[in-house]
Amino acid sequence: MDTATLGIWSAAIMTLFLYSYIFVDNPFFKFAEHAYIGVAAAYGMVLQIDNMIRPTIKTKLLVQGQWILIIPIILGLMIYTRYFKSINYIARYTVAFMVGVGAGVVLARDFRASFMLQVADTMRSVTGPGGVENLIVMVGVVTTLTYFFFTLEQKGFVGVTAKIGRWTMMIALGAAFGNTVMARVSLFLGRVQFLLGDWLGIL
Amino acid sequence: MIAPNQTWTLIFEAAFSIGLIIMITRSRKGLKVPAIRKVSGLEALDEAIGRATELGQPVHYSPGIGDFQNSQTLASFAILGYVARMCAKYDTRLITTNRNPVVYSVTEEIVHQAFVAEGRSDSFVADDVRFMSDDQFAYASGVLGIMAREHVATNVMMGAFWAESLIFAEAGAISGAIQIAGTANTHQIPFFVAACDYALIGEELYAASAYLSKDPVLIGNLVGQDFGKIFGVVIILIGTIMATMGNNSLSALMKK
Amino acid sequence: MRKEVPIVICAAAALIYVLSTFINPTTSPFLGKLKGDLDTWYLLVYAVAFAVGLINLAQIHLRKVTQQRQDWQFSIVLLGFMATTLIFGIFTTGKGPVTDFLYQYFFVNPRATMYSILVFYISSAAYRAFRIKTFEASILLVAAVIMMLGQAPIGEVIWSQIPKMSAWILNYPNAAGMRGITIAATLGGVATALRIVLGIERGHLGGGGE
Amino acid sequence: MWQKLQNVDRRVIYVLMMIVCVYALLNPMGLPISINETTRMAYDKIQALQPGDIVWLGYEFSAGGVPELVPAIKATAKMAFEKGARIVSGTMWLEGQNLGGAALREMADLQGKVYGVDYVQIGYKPGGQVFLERAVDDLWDAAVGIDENGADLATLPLMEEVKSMAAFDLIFIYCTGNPGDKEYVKIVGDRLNVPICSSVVSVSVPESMPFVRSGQLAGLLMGMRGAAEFEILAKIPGNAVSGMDAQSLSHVLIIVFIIVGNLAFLLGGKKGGRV
Repeated sequence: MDTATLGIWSAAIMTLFLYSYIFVDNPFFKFAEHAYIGVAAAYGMVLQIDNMIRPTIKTKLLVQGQWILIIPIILGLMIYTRYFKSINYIARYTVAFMVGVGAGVVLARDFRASFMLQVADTMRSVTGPGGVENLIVMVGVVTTLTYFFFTLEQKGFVGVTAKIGRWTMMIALGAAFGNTVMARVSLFLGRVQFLLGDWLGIL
Repeated sequence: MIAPNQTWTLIFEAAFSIGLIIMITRSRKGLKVPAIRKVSGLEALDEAIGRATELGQPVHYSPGIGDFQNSQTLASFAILGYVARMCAKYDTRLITTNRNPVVYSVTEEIVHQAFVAEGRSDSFVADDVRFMSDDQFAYASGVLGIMAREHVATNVMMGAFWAESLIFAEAGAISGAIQIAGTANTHQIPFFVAACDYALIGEELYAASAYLSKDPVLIGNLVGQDFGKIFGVVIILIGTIMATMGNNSLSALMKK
Repeated sequence: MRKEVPIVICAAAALIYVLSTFINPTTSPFLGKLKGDLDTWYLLVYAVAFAVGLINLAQIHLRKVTQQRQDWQFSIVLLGFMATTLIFGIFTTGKGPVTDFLYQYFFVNPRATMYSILVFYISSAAYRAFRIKTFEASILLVAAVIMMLGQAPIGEVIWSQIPKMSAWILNYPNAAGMRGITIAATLGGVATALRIVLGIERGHLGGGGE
Repeated sequence: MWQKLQNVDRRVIYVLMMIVCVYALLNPMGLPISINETTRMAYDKIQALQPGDIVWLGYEFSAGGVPELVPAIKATAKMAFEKGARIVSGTMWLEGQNLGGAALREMADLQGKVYGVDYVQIGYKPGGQVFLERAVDDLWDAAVGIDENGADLATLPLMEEVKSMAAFDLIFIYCTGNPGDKEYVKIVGDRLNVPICSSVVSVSVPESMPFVRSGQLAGLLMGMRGAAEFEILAKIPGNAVSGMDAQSLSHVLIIVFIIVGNLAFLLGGKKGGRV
């Protein structure tokens, strides 16, 4: 048996083991689950080493002499102080840096893409070709926003608007659900084609 | 001076931020804060944890699979803090699973501190805060295992979820857990709505910290968010009227 | 000190990021470069800190084995696969024959399989959840059914207008609802990030709020 | 009886689902598939190719996209080769080359096309958007001078004509997410006057549609359905076409579940189930 055949057999068996969970949790699933997590967790680490750590040390530090990168390396290493009780507070510096950049990214990026552009694109003429659709989108957006008022009582006008907003959201959510079915069936068909085609050679 | 295409974003975002800060300082001074409307998913949280306590079975918490650059992950930490304190108070086991190793180190700290704060640091079990794998579906397979084997009574999922949302939620539903989930990832909301007992939709996730803590400062913040939405509604209406009259300048301005 | 330093680090990182986004790089090339640097730093810190997760996973399963807790045999499986992938991966990089084999057949394939399990869960969720209990639930159901019919060729066979209806729903009411949710959530997200930068919310540092 | 039906064991549903999908794949019924307008637009772009024109194929997807996108790659490659066009491919996604490359090779072999002369695969190049930005000006530099097997681009005659993305007469990409068509439209479309067609997984359709309406995408294949339409147009009915029958049956099956569930709910005392 060559490696490719061995591989396809392993993959097929893993596939069947994993599917067995949908009937009941069982030792076969447990095996596949543990094997998969083991490989995935370690492979994630290998990718970090290959793509970030090795090139940084080999090229950026030793060849290009970007010694400033020592700072993030130390910042990253600080997280391991969590295993030493007396200095474990230092691990928070790593977290603080990552949360800081994260919050910065949210503040710098999200507002334009998901507020400004979305609001701007809602402002369209409600007459002429496509006018009715533009009106529907506009009303849908405005009423949905009303649903999210937290400190206004949802009574009277606000209440009615919020209710329409909820209906709009229900259409949106239902449509998104229905639209996803096809993609999920496609994934399964891909697996069936693997099992029946690549493995058993029936297809 | 200002980067191209960012001028108006900066003006609008700065105005919104200043509004938020004003509301925070107002509520700090002790000015009256309004009541917040009911969010049934959050209201059910205590009861759901209580159920786990009664049954003597664990609560599972997932902060989603986003990293720190996703505001939903940041919002999830406050909810985890609350859930962990409740669990510590009632001596209920809490299993927290993670996909991102650094997020894992944060959630472990949060849960640990919550147990300390409730004077139960001895019942904190380090093995119950777990990193699974940074691969989305390896993480999902691990959660499937936990749902089936640990007899999870209450499943709380708050944060940024992608395709694994329904895997978690169905596995939870099958194992009979009471489930409360929240995400702002629009494509996944329908699955939480369909498969969970309570679902927080979009911004409700971000309102959770104010709602759970009843902290006037955070509620003040929420008022600021409401002003932001009112502003959004008003400007959409104005822009639409202008566009209908053939003037697209407001829309063009915001895209700039 | 222990409390303040992290808050300062956090606020400084956020501030630099925000400034470098909004200030024109031609005005301040230094800031422009700093942003790129910060992106790299973030990835590098993450890469270096990554092993925290692996250590946790190994600890849990080692303890399971040594204490012979339930299912400890499977922990050996996990540790074995993890160690093999890691050792070969480090010495031969991710492209070595052993790592590549594990990657192709014990990672890519199980991944696709776990992903595809959704086909079953989406069916059972639809069966259980789509009941015409309330008006809202009925809207949800009708939209979903029209969508499903419109996607597959069978919809056209039933009635030629169904694909058009589903496309219309997807492009307008669906777009409107999703956009409303997105706009509101963005405000919530920005407010959350702002609270963190201002040090009002410090859940991530292990403490509660103020 | 209705009471029971309200809470059918989920495993019954799973088994039926499996049976339906496998059955449909093994016994294609050949339900008619009409050609969508956006698919037709993409098809027209390929038909407009002249002998000697050069097409870029971007495999911007991960394993989850295979069933919906690989059939489209095959159909595109077949039609483009038949028009006498030449193809250069590449990807910003780690797994992209592994998943998409074989499809192009298969179609090239079928028509006796020669590697290096009629087609080149430059393979996976890291950097995401940054790669794309660089490739618009200098593809050689962006590809660090080598193809997927590490061969020097200078040894491949076709690459003599392809110094940058401006050399292409058509860009066809296959996407599961970011970076994907959004980035191509933003980076390549803004700067070069090359038609871009995209084939996306069905979940991404709502995000890609606006680009079609604004004219930034010259054609769009929507999910497995779009791929099936393309297979029909290319006259190589394959996995996507046979998948469509399975799609139809499985969709109907789910709708039947919903109907049964509701009948049971209405007739059986309105218990069970939840919203």
